[in-house]
Amino acid sequence: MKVLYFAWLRQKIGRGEEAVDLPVAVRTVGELAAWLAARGGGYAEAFADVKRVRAALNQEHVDFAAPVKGGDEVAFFPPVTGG
Amino acid sequence: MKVLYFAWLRQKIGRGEEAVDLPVAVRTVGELAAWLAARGGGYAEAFADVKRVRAALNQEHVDFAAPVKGGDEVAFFPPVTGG
Amino acid sequence: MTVRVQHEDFEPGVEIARLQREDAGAIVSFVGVVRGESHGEKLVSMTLEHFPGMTERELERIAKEARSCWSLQGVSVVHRVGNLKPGERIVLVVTAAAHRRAAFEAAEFLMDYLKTRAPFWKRELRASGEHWVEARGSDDAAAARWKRD
Amino acid sequence: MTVRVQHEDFEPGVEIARLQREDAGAIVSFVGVVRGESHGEKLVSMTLEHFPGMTERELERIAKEARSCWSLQGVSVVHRVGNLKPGERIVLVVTAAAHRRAAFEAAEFLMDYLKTRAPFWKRELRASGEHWVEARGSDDAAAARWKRD
Repeated sequence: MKVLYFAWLRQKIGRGEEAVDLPVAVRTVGELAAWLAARGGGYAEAFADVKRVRAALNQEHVDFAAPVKGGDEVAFFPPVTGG
Repeated sequence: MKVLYFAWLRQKIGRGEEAVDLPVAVRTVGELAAWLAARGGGYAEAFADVKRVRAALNQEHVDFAAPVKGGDEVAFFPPVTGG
Repeated sequence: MTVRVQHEDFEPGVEIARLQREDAGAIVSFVGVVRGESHGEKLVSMTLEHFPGMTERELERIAKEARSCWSLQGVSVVHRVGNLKPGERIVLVVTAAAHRRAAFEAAEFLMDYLKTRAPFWKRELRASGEHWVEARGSDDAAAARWKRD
Repeated sequence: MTVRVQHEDFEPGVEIARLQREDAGAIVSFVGVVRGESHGEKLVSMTLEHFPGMTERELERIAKEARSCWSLQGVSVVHRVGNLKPGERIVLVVTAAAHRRAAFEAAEFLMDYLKTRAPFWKRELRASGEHWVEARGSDDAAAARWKRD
């Protein structure tokens, strides 16, 4: 699975994207966030306040209950501020 | 006093403006309209349905109850259709 | 604040750029275009008559009213008169404000008031002949919704 | 329907003229401009990051939604990314419709949705350093008012 980070999540984690081998225990976007946060360091910082994090699954906005599977593209980012 | 006509009032009356010696009996815009209508012909046609006629006194919208005096400029026209 | 009545065409991009400033984050414009059809007939052309002098004063009054109701950094109103063909620009309103809601509301207010208070009259030339355009009740209703009680 | 994400500037007049047609009597545009101040500090510059691919898809979804809610003859959305200075144009929305109310409402809807759904993020460089812009609750509220129950 491909995981993308934008804005200050990207800065804290120190990269914009990475390939992740999805563990069987991770079935939702929220579980993926928790699993990434458990890596500590910048990941823990990025996901420290999960209320400030939004997600997209295959380029569509989803909430953290959305199911994920291998081959999906998941993006994490702050609330958008364009316009 | 100067009286102006616009749009189809101007066409029916056959002129865009004229100087009028205000009779003492005419004290309001409405009385001026009635007095002009009494001339018959195009004037009678122009003021036949007074609900379709609007007025401006010295370039400000007014209703037919507005008082007029010598030296005023009164304009008669249909509801506006710009924009 | 700019108010102009003119025969010649105007450039929306130029008028928008005039109001572009660092303290105006939002610029809204409205461009009115002569439509090609009226009352189910093809429109040949449209002639706009106005009341010189009162028109400019009335447009200024309306623009001042918008500035008193919303916090605006700029307002421009340009209205053409004379003979216009389908597809031609006829009227332009531009509003600039710090935030978008004020700019949108003020532009809509200006158009609603312009349509019910500015002394312009349209005469259409259609296949069936010349017709003065009748005022629409929907325009009065649109203007009335801005009235405070 | 046009949706573009680009580094270079755009010309509002050109984009408006693209939607000018005989059957679209009303063209509304919104231009967003980088303001010179933020949080009481002078803004040096602003950098816009986005999610390539998803941005375009999201803008297209929002534009389609506008077309399903209002009868529109045309919709254009242009959004810049990269580094921008105060006073520079950042976003453009243009809507064309037969009547002005639809054009105004659709343009405001597009801006409200763009601000809450399109994946753009602003980073400001101010005297005190770099700051990511925080999303505003007022933008969520603005978008929510279009929701049908």
